[in-house]
Amino acid sequence: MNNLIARAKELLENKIVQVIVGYEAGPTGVARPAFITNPAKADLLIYDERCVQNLAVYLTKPEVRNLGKMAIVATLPVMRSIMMLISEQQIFADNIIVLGVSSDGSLLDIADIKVMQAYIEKSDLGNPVKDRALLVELNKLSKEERFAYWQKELSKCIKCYACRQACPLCYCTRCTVEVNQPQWIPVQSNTHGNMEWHILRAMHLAGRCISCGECGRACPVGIPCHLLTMQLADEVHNYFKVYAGTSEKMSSVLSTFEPNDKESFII
Amino acid sequence: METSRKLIRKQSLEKLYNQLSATRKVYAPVIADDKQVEFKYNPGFAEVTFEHIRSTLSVKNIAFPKVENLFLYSNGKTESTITDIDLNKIPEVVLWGSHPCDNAAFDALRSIFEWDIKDEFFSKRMEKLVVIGLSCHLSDAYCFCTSVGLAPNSSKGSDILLSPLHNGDYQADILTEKGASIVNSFSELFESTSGEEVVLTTVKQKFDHEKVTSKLNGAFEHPFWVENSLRCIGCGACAYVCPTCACFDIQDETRGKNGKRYRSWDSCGFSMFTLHTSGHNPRNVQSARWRQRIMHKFSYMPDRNQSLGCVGCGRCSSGCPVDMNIAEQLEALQNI
Amino acid sequence: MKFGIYPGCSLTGSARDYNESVFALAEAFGLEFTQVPDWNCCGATAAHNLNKELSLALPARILALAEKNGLEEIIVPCAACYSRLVVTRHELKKDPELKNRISEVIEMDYRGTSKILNVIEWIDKYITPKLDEKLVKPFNYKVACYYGCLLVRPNKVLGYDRAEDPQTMDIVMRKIGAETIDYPSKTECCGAGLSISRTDIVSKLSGKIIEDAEHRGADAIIVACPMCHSNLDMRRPDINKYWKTDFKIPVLFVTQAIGLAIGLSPEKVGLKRHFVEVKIS
Amino acid sequence: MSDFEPKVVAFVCNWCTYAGADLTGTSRIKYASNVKIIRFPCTGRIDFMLLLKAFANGADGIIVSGCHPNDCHYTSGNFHAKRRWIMFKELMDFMGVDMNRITFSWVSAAEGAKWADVVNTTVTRLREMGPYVSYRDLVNKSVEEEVKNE
Amino acid sequence: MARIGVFVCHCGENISATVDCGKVAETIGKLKHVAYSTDYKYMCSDPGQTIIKDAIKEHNLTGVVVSACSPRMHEPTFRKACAEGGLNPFLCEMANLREHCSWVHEKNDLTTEKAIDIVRSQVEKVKLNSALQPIKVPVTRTALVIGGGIAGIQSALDIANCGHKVVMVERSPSIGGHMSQLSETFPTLDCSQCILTPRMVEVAQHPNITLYTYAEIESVEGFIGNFKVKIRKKAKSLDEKICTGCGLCTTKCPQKKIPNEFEQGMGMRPAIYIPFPQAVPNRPVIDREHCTYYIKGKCKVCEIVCPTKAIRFDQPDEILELEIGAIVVSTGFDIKHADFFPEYGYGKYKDIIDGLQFERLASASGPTTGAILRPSDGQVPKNIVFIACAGSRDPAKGIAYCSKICCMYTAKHAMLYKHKVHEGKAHVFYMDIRSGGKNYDEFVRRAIEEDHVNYIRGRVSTIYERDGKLIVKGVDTLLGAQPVEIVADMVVLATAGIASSGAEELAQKLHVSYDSHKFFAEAHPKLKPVETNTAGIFLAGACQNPKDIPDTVSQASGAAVKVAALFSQSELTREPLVAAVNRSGPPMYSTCVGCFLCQSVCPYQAIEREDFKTRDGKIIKTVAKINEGLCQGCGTCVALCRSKSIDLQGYSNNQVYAEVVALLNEY
Repeated sequence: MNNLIARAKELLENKIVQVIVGYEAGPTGVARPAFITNPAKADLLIYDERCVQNLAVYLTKPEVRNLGKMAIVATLPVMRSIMMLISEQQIFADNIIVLGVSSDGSLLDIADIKVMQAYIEKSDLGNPVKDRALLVELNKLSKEERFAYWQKELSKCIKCYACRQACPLCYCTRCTVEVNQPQWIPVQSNTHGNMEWHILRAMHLAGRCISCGECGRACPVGIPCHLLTMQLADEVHNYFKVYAGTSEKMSSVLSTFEPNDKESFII
Repeated sequence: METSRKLIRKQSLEKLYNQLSATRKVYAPVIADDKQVEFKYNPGFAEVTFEHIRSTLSVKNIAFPKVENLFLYSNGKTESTITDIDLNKIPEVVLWGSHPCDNAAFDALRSIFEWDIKDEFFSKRMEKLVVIGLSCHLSDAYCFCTSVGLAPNSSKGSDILLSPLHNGDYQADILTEKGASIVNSFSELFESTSGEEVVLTTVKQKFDHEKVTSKLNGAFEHPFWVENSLRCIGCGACAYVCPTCACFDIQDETRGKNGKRYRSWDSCGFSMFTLHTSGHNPRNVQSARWRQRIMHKFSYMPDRNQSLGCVGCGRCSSGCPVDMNIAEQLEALQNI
Repeated sequence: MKFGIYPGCSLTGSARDYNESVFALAEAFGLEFTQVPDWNCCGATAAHNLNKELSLALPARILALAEKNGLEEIIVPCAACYSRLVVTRHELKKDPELKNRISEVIEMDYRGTSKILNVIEWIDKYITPKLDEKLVKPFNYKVACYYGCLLVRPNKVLGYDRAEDPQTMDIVMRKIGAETIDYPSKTECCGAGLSISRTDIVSKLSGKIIEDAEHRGADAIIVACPMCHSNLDMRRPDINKYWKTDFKIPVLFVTQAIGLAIGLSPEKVGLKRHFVEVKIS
Repeated sequence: MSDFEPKVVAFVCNWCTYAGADLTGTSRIKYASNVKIIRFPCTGRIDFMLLLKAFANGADGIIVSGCHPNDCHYTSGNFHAKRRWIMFKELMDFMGVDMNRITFSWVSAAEGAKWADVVNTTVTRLREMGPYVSYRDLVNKSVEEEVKNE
Repeated sequence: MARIGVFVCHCGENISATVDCGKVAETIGKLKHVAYSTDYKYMCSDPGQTIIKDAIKEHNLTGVVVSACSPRMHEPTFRKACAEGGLNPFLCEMANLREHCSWVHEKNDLTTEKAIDIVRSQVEKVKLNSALQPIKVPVTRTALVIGGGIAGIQSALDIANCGHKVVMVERSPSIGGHMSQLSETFPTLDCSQCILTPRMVEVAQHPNITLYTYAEIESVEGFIGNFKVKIRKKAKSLDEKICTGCGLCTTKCPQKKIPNEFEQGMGMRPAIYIPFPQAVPNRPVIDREHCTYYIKGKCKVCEIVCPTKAIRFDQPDEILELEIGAIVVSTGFDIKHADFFPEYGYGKYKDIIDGLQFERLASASGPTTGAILRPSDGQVPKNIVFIACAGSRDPAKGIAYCSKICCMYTAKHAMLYKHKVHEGKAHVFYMDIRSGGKNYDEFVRRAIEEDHVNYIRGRVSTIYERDGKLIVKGVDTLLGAQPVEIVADMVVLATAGIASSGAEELAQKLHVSYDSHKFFAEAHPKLKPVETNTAGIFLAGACQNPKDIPDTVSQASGAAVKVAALFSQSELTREPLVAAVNRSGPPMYSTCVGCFLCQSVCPYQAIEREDFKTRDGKIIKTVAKINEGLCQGCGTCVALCRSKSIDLQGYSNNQVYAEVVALLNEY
C-alpha cells in the first residue's frame, strides 16, 4: 500500500496525471472509490481485501474524464475492462496509467499495454472460484428448477439498473431499455419484464463480460445477476476458446465469426 | 384525538397479530432466505421479525406501489373506450412492525401526493392503511433519524406505536382513530401500562437539518457537488429504496387492441430522467442529478411542501453500491 | 514412460523372425517393452468385412487394455494390426456415441489416450537418434523398400507418410548406408489376403514386385509387414514356378537390416528363418 | 390436449427460407397452418429480443430459418446469426427457458420440401409439448403483480 | 392518422379456393386505421391496379397492403401502381396469401384465420412505414480493369469504345495472358497469337485506355461509382520513355538461366527480358530477384550496352491513386502442375507435362519452334498419352468441379500431335467427353475419326518410368473395366484449372466474396453471373471459374455492358432499404456510443466514422455512419447494436416488432 501511495504522489506531483482513481475507506469502514487530485491527499488511498469494486466504470464517466489524465488502481478485472474499453474505442491507452495490483495486494509494474496484456494472459481468466461453484450448482438443476429459480430471483428486481451502471462495459449513453419505439423492455418492474431485461443485459455482454461480478455486487436486492453473464463467459470460452479483455485488439465474439463455428441445434 | 398508552403482553401481541392477519391483509417484516429483510403479506407470526434495523426496501409501496395502473383502454375501429380502476377494490392493509422513520415517510409522501390536488390512488391507499409501528431498539452507523427531527420512537405516521419493554412486553401508544378502533376491537389483549421501561436505541445526531437547508440556499453552483458525486454511478438504487422518493414515470402498454396506462417508480438519478425531446438535457451530468436529489429533499420540499424529504432511515447509503453516504455529505454540507 | 508392444498373431507365429529382430533392436538400444496384457486378435483382415462393431471392438479392447495398464505408447510392428488399431481410434474419435457403445461391448472404458506407433515411427523416434554411434557395418546394398498397403493407407486416417511413393523406410535405410532405388511397385498389391485361398494370384502379384525390384538392380527387398514378407519370401517357390523364373532376391524386415548394420548376428535377427536364403550379412 | 394447436411464428430471411417457403407453395406441398412467417432481409437482422417478444405475446413455438452457411445473400449474415443463436440458446437453457420450442434451421430457396418438413415436425413436436404454460404463467403473473396491493 | 387500404386478391382461384377472401377483406376492414378494404379477382391486372390507384386518391390512403402472392413476385408491380396512384411506393406492403397460405393449406377456417393474421400484421407494419426516397450516388466514369488477359482486353476495349475511360492493370510485364501462350485454338485451329495480338496493340493505342503493366492493386476503398484505388507500379528498372525496345540488353545480359514463365519453364530467359516477342508494351523489365546486380551489387552490363541509357537501377516502385467508378476483375486462372499428382510421380518424370507446356511445345514461337519433342531427351515421342480430368472432378483431390476446357484442348492437342507426328500414336484417357459448344463435338469427332486418336474411357491409376519409357496403367471401362497398360514416350496431363495465385488477397482487397476454391463469386449463379456481391465490381473470364475463350469474351463484353450502363448516367439510383445510424441535436448528436462493433459485422465495409467537433476542431464525439452507397441492407448491424442506434429502413425495429405483436394478438 505504501508503494501505491508513493507512486500516486509521484504521479500527481510530477503532473504526469491529474487524478488517481483508487480506493479509500468510507465513514462506515467500507472501501469505496476515491478520486485523488491533490498529492497531499494520496495518503487516503488504501488497497486491501475490501477493495472489490471494478473501478474501470469511471474510465468512461464524463466528469471523471474531465479531471484530466488519470492513473487507475487496477486489479485483474479492471485491467481486462481496460482492454475491452480500448478495443471498443471508448478510451485510449495513452490517456491512462495503470497502477496494477496483484491478487496479494502488491503494486505491479505495468509500464504499458503490452506488459498488461502479458500479465492478463498469465492470469486465471475463468470466473471467480465462488461463482464457479454457484454455476455448477445451478447447472445441476433441471430446466424447470432453473426457470423457477430465476423467476424467484428476478421477481425481486426493482429496475434500479445498478447492475448496468456498475458494469464498466455498459457504457452506452442510451440503453435499449430507454428505447420506446418500440418499447423493447417494459418500463415497469415485473417478473417477466425483469427477466427480459436481464436476458438483454446478458446477451449484450456475451463475449464482452470479463467476470468481475460487479453487477451482482451492486444489486441492492441481492439478485445474483452476475451468474448470467458469467455463464455466457464460460460458454464463450467453450465454443470460441476466447476470454474477453485479453488484448486491446480483441474482436468481439458476436461481431465476428468463423465459418466453421460448431453448433448442434440448427437443422 | 387524545392519544393514550397501553401495555400489550408478548403473548397477547401474537394473538393480536394472528387475529388481524386472519381477517385482513397484514404487511409484516420477515428475514428471507438470503438474509434480506423484506415485508410480506400475512407471514406466520413466528416468521415476523422484531429484530431488524431496516428492511432492504422501504414500505412506501403500500401507498405508492412500484407499478400502479391508472386506467385501462380498448381501441375500437374509430374510438377508444376507457375503463377506470375501481379504487374501492383497494383492500384494507395493516402495516405491522415498520419503524418510526418509515412511518414518518408517509407524511413526506402525503406532502407530495396531496400537495395541491389529491392523488386519488395514493389517498385511497392511505385511507385503507393502518400503521402499527415499532420503535427501534437497534440501529447502525447508517441511521440518522435524529438529524432530521425524528427519533427511534417518533410516533409520526403511526396509528399505533409499539415500543419494546425490558421484560419483553410492549408498550402501545394509540395515536389515531384508526389505531383506537383496532385497540377497541381487541380490547381484551391490551392492559394498563406497568411502568416498565422502554428499550430504545440511541442514534447520534450527525447534522442540523435546518442549518443544511439554509446552507443549500445559494449552494447551487458550489464545487461540492462535482467533488462529492464523482463516484456516483447513476443507478436508481437510492431512489428505489428510499421511503420518500416519489418520482414516477407514466407509460402506456398496448397489446392488440387492449392496453393500460400505468405509473411506475422512476429516479432523478437516471441520466435520461430530464432528457428533452430536443436532445437538450438540463441535468446532463451526474453531479447535477446528485445535487437535485439532495436539494429536493432538503431545500425544495421544506420550502414548498413544508416537509423534509428525508427520514434518516439510511437505506440509500447502505444500499449504495459505491458508498454514497448521504449523512456524511449533509454533515459536510452544513459547513461549506 | 512405459512402452507397450502389441505383437498380434503374426509375430508370435509365421513372423517370429520379425519379432526376434524387433526385440534384438530394442535390447541393443536399451529399450524395454511391456506386452499389452491379455491381448486379443486385432480382427484383421476378416472382421471388418463381417461386422463393423466387432471389427472396432477387438482393437478397442487392445487399446483399452493398454490405457488401463498405463501404456502411453504402444508399438505395433505388424502393419495389419497397426492399421486396425489406428482405424479404430479414428472411428471412435469421430463418433462419441459409437465410442460409448463399443466401451459397453468391451466392458472397459476406452478413451483413446495411448499413442500407436508403427515400426518405422518407432525406429525414427528411438533408434535413429542413436544410430550413428552404433553403426558398425554399413548396409552397403542397393535395396527396394516395399511398403505394401496397410502401412500408408488409408492415408487420410493414418496420416503417415504419403500414399503414393512413400519415403520413410527409404530414409531409414539410407541412414544405415543403403542405396534405395526409386521404383513404382513400392505400394503395389502383394496379394495379401489371398495368401491362403488364391496362391496363384499372390504369385502373380508378388512376382511383379520382385521382378521390378530385380530389374532395377536391387540386392534386397526391405519390408515392414509380416504379410508382405511371407508373400514375397515364403511364396517364392510358387512365384518362380508361376513366372517360370528363378528370383533369388532376399526379403528382409527393416529391423533385420538395421540389426545387421549395428553388428547383430544373422541368427539374432532371425535371418535363418527365411525361405529365400539371405546371403547378406 | 389432443385439440391443442400451437401458435408458431417463423422468423426467416428473404433470400433463402422465404423463397424456399414460396417454393413450397409453388410445389403445392401442404403443411400445418399454425405457422406464420415474418420476413427479414437476412437472419443477421433477427434480433433475439423478437423471439422473446413472440413468447411474451403467446407463441407456443418459434422457427428461425435462413440460408445455409456460405449461401448468405449478404455473404456473412447467417454466420453472425449462428453465433448469436449459440449464445442465446445457452443463456435460455441456463435460465430454464424451453429451447425445444425453438427450431433453428437452414432452408435454401430450393428446399421447398424441407420447409414443409421443418414446419410439420416443429408443429408435431409442439402439439405433443402442449401450450407453453410456464412462460404464459410468467407473463400473466407479471400482469397480476402490478395489482398485488389492490 | 393512418389510413390504410387493404386489397385482397383472389388470384383467380389460386387464393380464393382455400381462403375466404371476402371474409378477410371484411374482417380487416373493421380494424382501426383501415380506411378501405376490398377483394378482387386479379389485383395485378390492369383493372386491379386501377382499384388501388383510385382508392389511394379517393380515401387519401397513407398506406397500402396488397394481400396476394409472394412479394418476391409482385412487390415491384404494386409499388409501381402505388407510385402511379400518388403514394410513395415504399408505403406499400404485400401480405403473402398465396405461396404461404392458400397453396400450402387445406380449405378451412384455420386457413382463412391465418390469412387474416398475415394481413393484419402487414397492416400494422405498413402503418410504421416511411416514405422513402431513392438514394442517389455520383458516378466517376472511369473503369478499372484488373488483369490483361483476353477477358480484360475485351472488357477494356468494349468500355473504351463506349467512350469511357479505362485503366488497365496487369501484374506481369505484358498483357496477353494465357491466350498468348496458346498454339492454336479450338475448334477452328486458328493461331492464337494471330487473333490476339491485334487486340493487345489496340489496347495499347486506344486513346481511352491507360495501361499499367508490371503493376498490382495496392488497396481499394470506397464504393460503387466512387472507388479510390491505389496501384503499385513495380519498378521496371528502366525509363520506358527513352527505351526503344531494341532488345540489345536482353541479348547481352550474362544471367541467362532463369526458367521462362512464358514458356512454362521449358525455356530460359535473361534477367532483363521481354516476356515474348509480341509483348505489349514491348519493353524489357529487370527481374530484380535474379539480376546479378541486385544480388551481388555489380554487373550493370545492360546499362553499359543500352544505346539510349534507359536503365534505371535505383527506380523505386510508384504508387498511383486513382478515382474509379467501376471495376472489372479479369485476373484469369492458373493450372495445377504435374507435381500435384502423387500417382503420376509427384512431377519427377520430365516427360509428364501439363497442357500449357504442350501448348508451348506445339507453338511455332515456342522453345522447339513447334516441334513436339520430349523434354528429357529431345526425341520425337512415338507414343503419347493425354490424360483428361487430371485433378478435375476428383473430390479426393479437393477439386470436385469440371475445369470445362480440358476435353476440348485435349482433343486439340491430340490433333496437333497427329498433324505433326503422322506416324505417332495418340491415346486419350477420359471420363466423359464434354464438348458442348458450337462446333465442339464435331471437333472431337474429327480427332477420333479423322486423326485416329485412340480415346479410352477410363482413369489412369499410375504412371512410372521403366527403361526410359513411361508405363501408363489405366483402365478401359468400355471394355468391362479391362486394365490397360500403355508404354508411352510422353504424357500430357490436362490438369485442373485453378484460381490465379493471389486471387484470395485481391478478393479481400476488393471485399468481394470467393468460393472455397478461391474463384471469385458471382452475385447470383444464373441471373447475376457477371456481378459480384459488391456493387460496382464485375467479373470477366476465368477468375470466376475455368472457361474457354468464347465464354470468356462473352462474359467480358457482358461486364463491359454493366459498366457502360452504370456510366450511362452521372448518378446512380439505389433502393433506399439501407441502414441508418440515428442523429439528434447536440450534445447527444446520436445515441451511438461509437463502439464500432458494427464495423466488423458489416460485410460491405459500409460503416464509417463521423466526428462531431467543436468550432475549434476538438472532437466531441465519434459515431458510426452508414455509407448508403455501400450498404446492401442486410441489417446484421441493426440486430447487433446494443443501444439500438442503427435501424434498417423498410425493416425497422418498430416495424418488425409490430409484425410480431400483430401476428399473435387480437385486434
